[in-house]
This record gives sequence, structure tokens and C-alpha cells, in this order.
Amino acid sequence: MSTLKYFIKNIDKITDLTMEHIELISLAMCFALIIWISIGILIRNHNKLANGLLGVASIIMSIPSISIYGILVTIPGFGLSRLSAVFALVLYAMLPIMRNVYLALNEVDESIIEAARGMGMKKNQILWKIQLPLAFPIIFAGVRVALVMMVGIATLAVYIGERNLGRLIQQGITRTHMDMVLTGGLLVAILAIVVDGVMALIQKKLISPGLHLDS
Amino acid sequence: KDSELPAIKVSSKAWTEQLTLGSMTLQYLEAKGYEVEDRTGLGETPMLRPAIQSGEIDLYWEYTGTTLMVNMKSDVVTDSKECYEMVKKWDAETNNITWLDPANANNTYILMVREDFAKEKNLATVSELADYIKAGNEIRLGAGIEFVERPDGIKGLETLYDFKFDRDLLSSMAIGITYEALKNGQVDVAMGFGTDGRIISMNFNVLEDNLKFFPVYNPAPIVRSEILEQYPDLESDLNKLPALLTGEVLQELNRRVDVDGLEPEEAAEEFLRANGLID
Amino acid sequence: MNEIINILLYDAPELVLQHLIIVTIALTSAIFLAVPLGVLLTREKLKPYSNKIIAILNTAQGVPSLAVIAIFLKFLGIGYFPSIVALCLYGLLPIAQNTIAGISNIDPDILESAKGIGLSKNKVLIDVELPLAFPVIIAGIQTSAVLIVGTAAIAQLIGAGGLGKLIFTGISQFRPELTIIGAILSALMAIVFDRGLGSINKRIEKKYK
Amino acid sequence: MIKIEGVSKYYKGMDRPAVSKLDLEIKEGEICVFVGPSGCGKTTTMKMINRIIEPTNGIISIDGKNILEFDADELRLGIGYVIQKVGLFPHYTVFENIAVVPKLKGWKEDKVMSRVRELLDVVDLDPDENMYKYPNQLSGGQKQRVGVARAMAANPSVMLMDEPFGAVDPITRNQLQNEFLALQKKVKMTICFVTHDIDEAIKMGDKIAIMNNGKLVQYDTPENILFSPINEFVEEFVGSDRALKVLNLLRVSSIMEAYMPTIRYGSDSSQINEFYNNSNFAIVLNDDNKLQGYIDINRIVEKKNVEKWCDYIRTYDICLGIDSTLKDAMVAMLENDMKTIPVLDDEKKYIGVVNFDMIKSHVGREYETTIE
Amino acid sequence: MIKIEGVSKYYKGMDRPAVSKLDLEIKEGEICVFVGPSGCGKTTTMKMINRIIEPTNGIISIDGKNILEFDADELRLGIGYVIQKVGLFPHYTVFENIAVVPKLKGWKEDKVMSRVRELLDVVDLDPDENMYKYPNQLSGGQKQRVGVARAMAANPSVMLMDEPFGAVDPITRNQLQNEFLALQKKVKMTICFVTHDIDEAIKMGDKIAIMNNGKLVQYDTPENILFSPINEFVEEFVGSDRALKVLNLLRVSSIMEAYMPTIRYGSDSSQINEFYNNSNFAIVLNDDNKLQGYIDINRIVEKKNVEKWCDYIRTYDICLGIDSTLKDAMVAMLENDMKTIPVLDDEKKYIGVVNFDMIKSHVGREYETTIE
Ligand SMILES: Nc1ncnc2c1ncn2[C@@H]1O[C@H](COP(=O)(O)OP(=O)(O)OP(=O)(O)O)[C@@H](O)[C@H]1O
Ligand SMILES: Nc1ncnc2c1ncn2[C@@H]1O[C@H](COP(=O)(O)OP(=O)(O)OP(=O)(O)O)[C@@H](O)[C@H]1O
Ligand SMILES: [Mg+2]
Ligand SMILES: [Mg+2]
Repeated sequence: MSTLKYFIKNIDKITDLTMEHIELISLAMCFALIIWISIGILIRNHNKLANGLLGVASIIMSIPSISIYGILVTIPGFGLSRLSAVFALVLYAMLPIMRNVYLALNEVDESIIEAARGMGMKKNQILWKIQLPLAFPIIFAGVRVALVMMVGIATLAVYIGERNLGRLIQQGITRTHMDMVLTGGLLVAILAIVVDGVMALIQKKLISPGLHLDS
Repeated sequence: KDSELPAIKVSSKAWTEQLTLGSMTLQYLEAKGYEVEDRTGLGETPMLRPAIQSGEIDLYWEYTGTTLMVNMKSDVVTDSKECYEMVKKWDAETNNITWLDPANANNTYILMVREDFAKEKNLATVSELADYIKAGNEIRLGAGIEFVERPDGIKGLETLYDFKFDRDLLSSMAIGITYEALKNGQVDVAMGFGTDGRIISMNFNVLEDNLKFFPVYNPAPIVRSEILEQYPDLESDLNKLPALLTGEVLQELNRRVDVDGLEPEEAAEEFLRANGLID
Repeated sequence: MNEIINILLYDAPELVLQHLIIVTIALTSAIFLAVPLGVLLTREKLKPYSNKIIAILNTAQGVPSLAVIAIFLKFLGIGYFPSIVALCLYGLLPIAQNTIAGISNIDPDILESAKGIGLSKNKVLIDVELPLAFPVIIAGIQTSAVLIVGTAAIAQLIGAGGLGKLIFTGISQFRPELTIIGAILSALMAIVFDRGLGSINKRIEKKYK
Repeated sequence: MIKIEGVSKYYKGMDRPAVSKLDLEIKEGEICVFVGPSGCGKTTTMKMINRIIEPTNGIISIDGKNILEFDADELRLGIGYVIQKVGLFPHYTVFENIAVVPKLKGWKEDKVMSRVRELLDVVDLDPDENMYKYPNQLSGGQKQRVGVARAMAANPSVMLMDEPFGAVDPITRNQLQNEFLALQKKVKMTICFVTHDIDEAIKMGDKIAIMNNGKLVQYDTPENILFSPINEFVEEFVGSDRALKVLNLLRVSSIMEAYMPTIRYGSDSSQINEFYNNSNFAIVLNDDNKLQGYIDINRIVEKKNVEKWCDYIRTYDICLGIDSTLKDAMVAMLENDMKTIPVLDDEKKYIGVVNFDMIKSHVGREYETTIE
Repeated sequence: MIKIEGVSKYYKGMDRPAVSKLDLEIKEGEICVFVGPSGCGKTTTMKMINRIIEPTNGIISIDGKNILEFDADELRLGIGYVIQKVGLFPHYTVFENIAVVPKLKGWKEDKVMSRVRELLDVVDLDPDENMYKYPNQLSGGQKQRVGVARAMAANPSVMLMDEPFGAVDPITRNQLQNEFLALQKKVKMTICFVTHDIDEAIKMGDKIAIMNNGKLVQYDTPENILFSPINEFVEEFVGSDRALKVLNLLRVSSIMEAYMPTIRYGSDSSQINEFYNNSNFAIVLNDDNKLQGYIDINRIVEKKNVEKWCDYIRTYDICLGIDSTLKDAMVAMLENDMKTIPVLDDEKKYIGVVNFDMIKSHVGREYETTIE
């Protein structure tokens, strides 16, 4: 109850923090999509390279996010800037997005690609018209995972000066102000769910009905 | 005043007193008609220092002892005035940063115990605590991480008072959690800050630093000198604040936030209004 | 350099041990909670609710680790116990989800022939469903382990110690070497868990895949 | 004995029943083949017998006892089940797969082992070579064999086999069918066998149950199904060449006649003259009734060389055994351009001949008596 | 025309070639069926023709031009390809699937649309009902039809079809085969057709290429394959009843004889007496050669009722058309217990009869001339 009171009382500040949160994530997501999808596509036929990159990605994934921020902030040129926060988030998106692009492209039924080849489609046409659309559900699943993860990890970016919902949690902790912590935590959770829900809607719209009929 | 000039980027550390001071400065300057930008709660000293030196922020409240110990790596100075002059001179010369007037409050580290515990074990000073521990009693200490690591933290204290906390019984945790832990009886002695509002409301006794180990931590606004040149009135305007901030005032401000549940902004606004600095 | 060696020699072992203890206990309890939960949710009677329960767990997963730990502080105070509870909850979802996925992805023909042969429901679960779902369940445990190892760093904030101590000290003191050492050790631990569990899986899978 | 009385099955969300008012009795030791187009309810029927699916209405009983009175798992332990898609346990070796039920029944280890070896021999897989392979290491046909072996492991008296030979190439399939029939001759299980291939049904079934849209359309012996399909659906289903399919079911022993005159090798020429008035041909036999060949009496008489008639004996290129089918007989006639083919018994003794007229009138007669 | 010269294919890591020194020529407009046991190299051969796989050795040319001289994608655009596992694009509708190649070739939209409709009609799928379905909404057989339609979309002159009717039930399969043969009669594509079913091969092929272990064992017309298998492998592969299979290939028109005496309906009784000396039976015809029935002359003469002979005419229950196969003839004889069956032309005019002796000696003769 007191949490609700706190929420209502500080609605303006909270709205600001939420917007900042969304802004950070959107920015990071844009870069992540461009970078990791392209790389995923580029490495699709180079298994060794892919395995190497996936190894790197999973190592990055296993580094506690707070320490990535901590390290980035000491690197000249990154510092307390938003660049550090975005960079860290983009790094974390590497595994789910790049891996899913790579796997999904390679998992497209061999016989379908053979049919496409047999029909005279060029490599590029096969990539764009067949492989990517068919890989899309899996790629999208990866993007969703990355996005939800980002929503959570972004909260830790307050330790390097970002202002977002994580601030409610961090300050709530130092001030032992539980309503703040709860408000922050719940809002982040809700944001994660909403973002995921929106993505699910987009996914439904974008994916050929021929693909989700079997699920 | 002159819209050509850049906004003043006001920052602070990320805990109650700092947030309140930061917000107070912001609101005050804004009321005075300055163009300001809110960068409060940016981080701890290790982050704010480089930020103000590189011009990423323009102004925040720093404690004399902090600069002396952390940045100048000097020995402990327990005299307020001496300490202030040292850091002011150093910053002006090496970093082109100006220390404005200090407030007459000392937000130094303190060691706290629960009132009943103090009575029961008869503890009033750090020396008594040291003796108590040396007598073989087990004491659980809760402290923020930096207190464990900093030279003006545990290690120095132990050296001066000639005792040792049992490291197995030491928990480091987020600043602020120490109060909760002490209240809930999960630790026996907790590190705190001298001006924290919870000391009174949670019925803690502060152990007197009878050998004067802890340096003085007088808060004062520090500003990039360049900004002061651009805004000639800024120094005199800002110096009105430290004059009003005694230890009691700060502690009350902190209490309003940490105990009464006000937002730092609200507490700051209340203060400014009460003192007629804004309308 | 000397300092780094000092940290590695004197501080790190204890912190690693603390970290390891938190993670192991949290992970083990997560496994013992999540696998039965997943199994239950694939049983005929509960199947209809499995989506809802997973949705709830999903929500819980959306709460940032920092907040989870802070919230548990409220109820359970500071130290090991609340951290472990929080981390364990945090690790439930991937395991439960994979248990469900692993079991429901088993070829229905295999289940039918198991039933048709006369295996009782329990026998089918133990002799057929769990072994066949094992690789997927292990994959869930791997995810969970990595997640818990990484998140455990934050447990430091409520006094549980562990490698988070190095990391946070590094951050608050502006000593990146500490952060890096903490990060590397934590990452190493995550990788060891991941590979270790993975190799168990490989050994079993190799037999019949 | 399996008895199905008034059994129907409505699946949820389907507007018409998958199986509708089925009545059927399968005798002890018989193979009943369910056949019909895809989706007609064959698999559903089968699964109701071992209670994988519960019928909506009706009663199924085995050996006079309602299957609902059994504990479901116990019931299934006693019924061999070969699933449509094999369904081997991928994490078990061939040995472990086959041993599941015997182990559940608590057999001793060496008994299990010898049973597995025996079964692998039965389905023509080398035990030593295959016992410790995993299903993934087997070809489709080998998997199906293991599936059959697994179902038979604990000597069930009832077997349910859902398209057990579906996934194999025609040659292997034929081989598996023959092996299985030979085995069934020995062990006499009561078998429900599902297929959608009418030829397989004719070959395997003692009785054939033709289903369509969940209903039993005709339930009869293969002969009767072929000779007198009950309606157009069955007629179309068995195919326009059912007259030829029938040939596969009938054995020469049942139509063969011994009307051809015979003459003993080396007997004197007066016998030839005697024949000359009645017939042109004679079958020449040894003293112990072994076939020597045939003789064209016209030619000898023309050549005025009756004394040496034995020099004019011609041998047969091909003979039929007593178990040969009429189809074998036809093939022999066509390939060798022969009108009549002799039939020998198991000891190679002559017992008669078949010719096209005999086949034709036999098949035609059956049609006449059964049609209408 | 497709010419394969000395083509071999070694896959990496295999110790023996998947296809070994293949020489073969497929004439313009012919269907060449590749048949053989699983793994014999059929699919590999097919894929080398459209360069999905590059041969290790040898040359393949289409219409005299080495396929390596084409741009690979261009080459494939001109070759229809029906893949073994159908391989429809699941994210495209039926329409979009079929339209892929026409669109790649830059056809106008309305032309594409009308072509798709036309093709769906050809493969017997209602365009309106199915055009906007996704592959997941189709049954296995329907998918295969779409696969065939897709391959034919841009009027390729060459088609590669890898077990195109593999996944459908026998009834639908038969139907698809007939439709496809009817279509091929009109459009005359050059077709490589893979199957492992010898019956399908016999039915579909102008030529059959039997492969084993990567080698071409025999390449010939279906008749020659059946009559004179080159070795035991082929013999076993075509089956022991190949004499009966041959019947399916031969038409009554080729063996029918007009030797039976005919008599015109209503002609006077002196003609009957004339016949009486030579024959027992006569076919009775109308003035315009339409069949009236037959007459047993013995019976009339016996009954001393020659004047009224027309009252004794009996009608035939069954007749054959000129396109009927010998198998149809056999079935008719067996089902109706008839020795001879009349054959009529398209206008129902009588042109002759067939009987078992004719069939037998025709088949037997073929054997004699081709065997050895
Ligand atoms: N679990 C189910 N739920 C709903 N309908 C079902 C289910 N199983 C089968 N059906 C429907 O019941 C009917 C009969 O199915 P069944 O599997 O018995 O057919 P079948 O004769 O075995 O066919 P096939 O030859 O294809 O195996 C079909 O129309 C099928 O779609
Ligand atoms: N990509 C490949 N790499 C290695 N070996 C292969 C490959 N494709 C096929 N083979 C092998 O080459 C041989 C011929 O294969 P192919 O697919 O041409 O057989 P097929 O006659 O089409 O058989 P099926 O009837 O089973 O489709 C087989 O032994 C097969 O295992
Ligand atoms: Mg079925
Ligand atoms: Mg193939």
C-alpha cells in the first residue's frame, strides 16, 4: 500500500526514470540488432569462426554485469558516459542474438534449401527469401531474450551514473527505503513483461502464418 | 542569467545526504535564475572526481576529509580548518577547482551500537570497544565496502586503538544496509555516518572517537573555477548554503528523508523554503 | 602487480570459496525445486496450468536481480540466507522451463509404446521421460548456473560476501584491477559450471545420439 | 479371443466418431487384419484394445473378461504392442529395448538374455552384431524388426501391430511378412494387425476387417472379401484386379485334377495304342510315380515307331509343388508357354496337373456362388 | 536430351563412389525412371543433373551443351525439380510456392496467377480452396501435388522428380501417376524420375535405369527389363511374378486375332450349315459390325432348328476395348469364366478376340526371343 502511495507521489520522477530506461534500452537494442544480426549472417557458413565467437559471447555472458560496467567506466573514452552503458548492454545481447541468428540459419531444413537451389534461386535470394524468413521465429526469440535481459541489466547501469529505474532500487537500498526498491523492482519487471508482450505482438504480425500454424 | 552560458551541471553522490545537498543546490540555483542541469546521484568519489576534472560535471558537495585522504593521499588531519585549507589549496593549484565555504557539520565515519547493547556491555567509546574485543569477546561488525578498504577505515582504526576486528565476523554491505542490520541485531557494531538521521530514530549510540582517529569530513560545494569565472555571482550565492548547514540541521534533513520518508528533493525544498531561500 | 598477486593469494581464495558455497547451495536447491515442479507441470492434471505458472515465473525473472535481493532483505534480513533464497528463486525458471520443454518434446510415439508395453506411469517417468529429457534439463541447469554465478556478485550488497566484494570494491574505489579480477574469477566459475554440466550431458548423449 | 461389442469412440472436438458401433470377434490364434483408408479408425480401434484410449461406448473383452476389470498396466504387460511409428526407446540399446517387459515381469537375467537372442534370430537380426547398438544406429527396417521383437518379448498371447512393416522397402517387407507368418504358425498368437495395404491384408490375414469412416464395412476371410465384396467401397478398395489377387490365395492342391492319362515308363507299346483312341498326350511316370515327362502320342503313331516310344518322351521344364499358389501356376504357364503344368507332392511324386481352364472355371465358379 | 557420360561421384569420407562411371542418354520427351535399392545413388545422379552436386568425374550435357557451360542458377531455372522430401517453403502459401520460379523469371502478375490456377487444376487441387493455404494445412499427398505443380510452374523442358509420389497412400498415388502420365502425353517434358518401387517404374517409364551400388545395372524399356533381366539382381528386383507384370504393359490390340468365324445377324440358315463343318462357335455381328453375341452351332444343329438360329444367340457379359491391357483381359476371363473375350474398337465395332492361349504364347514367345 505504502508502495502505491510512494508511486503516486513520485509519479513524475518515476516517469522520467522509466523513459530514460526505455531510451537506453532502445539505443542499445538498435546497435545490438544491427551488429549481431549482420555478424550472425556473416558467420553462418563458417563454423569454426562461429564457434569461436559464440565462445567469446558466452564468456561475456558469464561475466557479472556489474563488473562489466565497473571495467568500462575506467576505460578512457567510455567513462561515466551513456556510451559505457550502451556498450555493456550491446555486449550482453551478443550471445542471444548472434547465436540465434547463426543457429536458426543453419537449422533451416536442408531439403527446403535444396528445393530453393534446385529452382534456380541465387544465394542471396535464398538468404533473404527463404532462410531469413524461416529463421525469423528463432531470431526473434533471441531478440526477445536479449531485450528482457537488457531491461534487467540496465538497472545496474546506475552504478556508472545512468539515471533509470535502477536508481530507485539502488537508492532504495542505501536509504533502506523498501517502497522505493519495490517500486523500482516491480516497474522493471512490468517493463520487461510489457516489452516482451509488445515483441510477441510484433512477432505475430511479422511471422508468416505458415510458420506458427504447427505450434 | 546570460543564456549564452552553458548550464551548470550539478552532481552528487548517491546517498541521502548527498542527494539532498545536490537537490538543494539545484533548486536554489534554479530559483536564482541560473540555468542548471541535474546530474545528481552520479556515483561515488572515484567517479565524481574524474568527472569534475574533465568538465563532465561542474559542481558537487565534497567532504574535506575525503579529498584529503582519497585524492591527496595525505595523512589524517583532525583539525577542520587546517584540513580545509589544505584541500582548497591543493585543488586550486592542481585541478583548477574551487572549494567554497565549508558547512559546520562533520559527516565522518562513526561506529554505532544499539542503545541496549551499549548499556549492557558498558560501551561508550571506541577504546572501550577495543578493550571489550581484546578481552576475547566476539563482535560482529557491519560496514560499507569502502570503509573496509580505505586507509581511514578499519585498518587505521585498528592500528591506532590497537585491536583487531575478527574478519570472519565482518560483513561488508551496501551503505545504508548497515543501519538495518544493526537494528535487526544481525551485527553488533555498525559503521555509519555522523550526520545520518537514523542514528537517533533507531536508538543507536555513537561510540566516541576518543583518540580522534577519524578525519574531519566537512561538506563544501566544490566548483570548477572556470564556471565561477563565467558566473561572477555564483560564489557568493552558493556560500549562503554552507552557512546554514550545521551538524544538527544536516542530521535533521537526513532524518526527514530516511525516517520520515520524504524525498531528498522535498526535504531540500522544505529547508530552502524555511530559510527563505526560495518562495 | 604485487598488489594483484596479494589479492589473488590472500583475498581471492576465501571469496571464491564463499561465492562457490552460495552458488552451489542456491543451484542445488533450485534443481531440487524446479525439476519436480517441471515434472508436475507436465502431468496430465496440471498441464493446463503449466503456461500460467511459467508466466508467473517469467515475471519473477523480469525483476532485476538487484531488486530481488533487496526485496528479500526486507523479509529475511542480510547475509547468506536471503541471498541464497533469492538466487535460488532466480535460478528456478530456466530449469523448470527446460524440464517442461524436455519432457513435452519427447516423441509421443515413444511414450505411447512405453505405455503400450505396460510400463506404469512412474516407470514411464523414471525410465523414459526423465532420461530422454535429461539433455534439455541439463541445458536449463547450465543456464541457471551461469545466471546464479553472475548474479551472486550482487549478493555482496546485502553482506553475503563472495566475489562481488572484489567487484564492488573495485567500482567504489576506482580500482579496475579489482573489478577485473573479480569478473574474471566469476566468469571462470561460470564457465567451469557450464562446461562441467555440459560434459556430463555429452557423455550421456554420445551414447545414443 | 478378443471380443469388441458396440464400441464407439468420440474424440473431443470431433463432430463424427472416430470409431462407430464396432462389433467384432477375433478368434484365439487368428490374425485379424484391419484395413482401410487413412483416418478410418484403425489405430483408434487398436489402441482401445490395450486401453491406451478408452472407448466412449461399448465393451471390449479378452478371453471373456472385460478389459476394464484388468489393471491397465497389467493388461498391457500381457499384450504385445507394435506401434505405427516403431517408438523404440532411443536411450536404450536393442537389448535393453527388447528386455523391458521381461525385466518388468521379473525374469532372471540369463533367461532375459537368451530370450532376446532368440527373438533377434526370429526377426533375422544377428544378435551379436546388433544387440548393443542404439536405435539410431539401425536402419528403418531394422528398427521395425526390433519393434516386433520387443512386442513379442514376454510371449504375449495377444499382439497389436499397427502397420508394423510400414517403413520398409518392398523387398524387406515381403521377407518380414514371410518370417512373421512362419513364426505365427508355431506360436499361434491372437493378432490384430493394422495396414492400409490391401495386398498385405490378404497375405497376412485369417480375417480381414475393412473399415471406412469409423465403421466396419466388411469382416470376412480374404477369399470372401475378394470374391464377394459387400459394396462398391470394398470393391474399389480391393482393386480391379482382385481376380488376380485371388490367385495368390488359392493353392493348386485345391483345384488340381488327375484327369490326364498316365503311362508307366518302359511299359509295352500296346498301351500306347490303347491311348491313341482317347487322347493325344500322356504323362510318363516311373515305377515309384516320379515324373518322367510327357509324350505326344500323335507323333509316335505317325512315325510308326510305337515300339520305341520311350525315345519320344519330353521332359517338363517346370513343375509346381503342392503348396504353390494359382498365381505361381499362371506365372509358370506364361513364362514357359505351357498349357498344363504338372503338380508334384513333397516327395516329388506326380499327383496331377493344372491348366488355365481349371483355374478359370474354379475362380469363375467361386464368383458365381458368392456374388449376388 | 540429357546425356550422362562417364559420371562418377565420390562423397568425402566414403570409401566407395556413390555413383560410378554412369553412361546414359535420356531422349527428348521421354521419361527415364531410376530405380534401385535405397542408397544405390539415384538421388545423387539426379542432383548432378541440376548441379546441386558436382560430379567428381564425367560430363553431363543437356541438348548437347555441357551443363558446366550454363550459369548454375540459370540452368536450374530451366529445370523443374521435385525433391524427395517435397521441401515446400512453409512460410509461403501454395500460391506463393508455385509462383516462385515464374516470378524469378519476371512474369507478369496475371500470367503468374493464371498459370498457378492452371497447374493446381492439373494436379487436381481446387485452386480457390487451396491457393492461400500454407503447406502445414495440407495433407502429405496434397503437399506432393503442390511440389509437382511448383516444379512445372515455368514450363521447364526438363524435370527431375525424386520419389515425387513417395509419401502418399497407394490409391492417391495411382491417381497421381495417371494424371501425370496424361499430362506428360500433352506437354512432353524430358523427365528423370526416381523411385524405389519397381511397379511405379514399369508404369511410368519409357526407359528404366536399374541401379545398384552406384552402378547402372540395366538401362532399357520396361518390357525388356521384364522379359530379359540382365542378371540375377535385376531378376530378383523386378520380382518373381514379372510374367504377370508384363501383362500390364501389353495391350490386347497387339495380340488380338480375328480368326473366329463371324456370321451376320439375320443371314439365312445355309451359312450355319457351312460353319458346322469347321467350327462350333461363331461371333454374330450386325450389319455395321457391331457385336450381337455368339452362337453355339452344335446346339442348334442338334435341336434341328437351324431356321430360327437367331433365337439361340447369346450375348457377352463383358468386352474389352482396344486399349485394354492383357491384365484386363485375364481378369475378365477369370471373373466371368470365359475362354475368349471379344475386343471392340472405339466405335464399339468388333475387331477380334483374345484368349488365354494367345496371351500365353505371346508372352512365352517374347521370353524365348529375349532370354539367352
Ligand atoms: N487424439 C485425437 N484427437 C482427435 N482426433 C483424433 C485423434 N486421434 C485420431 N483422431 C481422428 O480420428 C480419426 C481416426 O484416426 P485413426 O488414427 O484411428 O486413423 P487410422 O485409420 O489409424 O489412419 P492411418 O492409416 O492414417 O494411421 C481420424 O479422423 C483422426 O483425425
Ligand atoms: N552428402 C553426402 N555425403 C556423404 N555420403 C552421401 C551423401 N549423400 C548421399 N551419400 C551416400 O551416397 C550413397 C547414395 O546416396 P543417394 O542419396 O544417391 O541414394 P538413393 O538411391 O537416392 O537412396 P534412397 O532411395 O534412400 O533415397 C548412399 O550410400 C549415401 O549414404
Ligand atoms: Mg493409424
Ligand atoms: Mg534418394
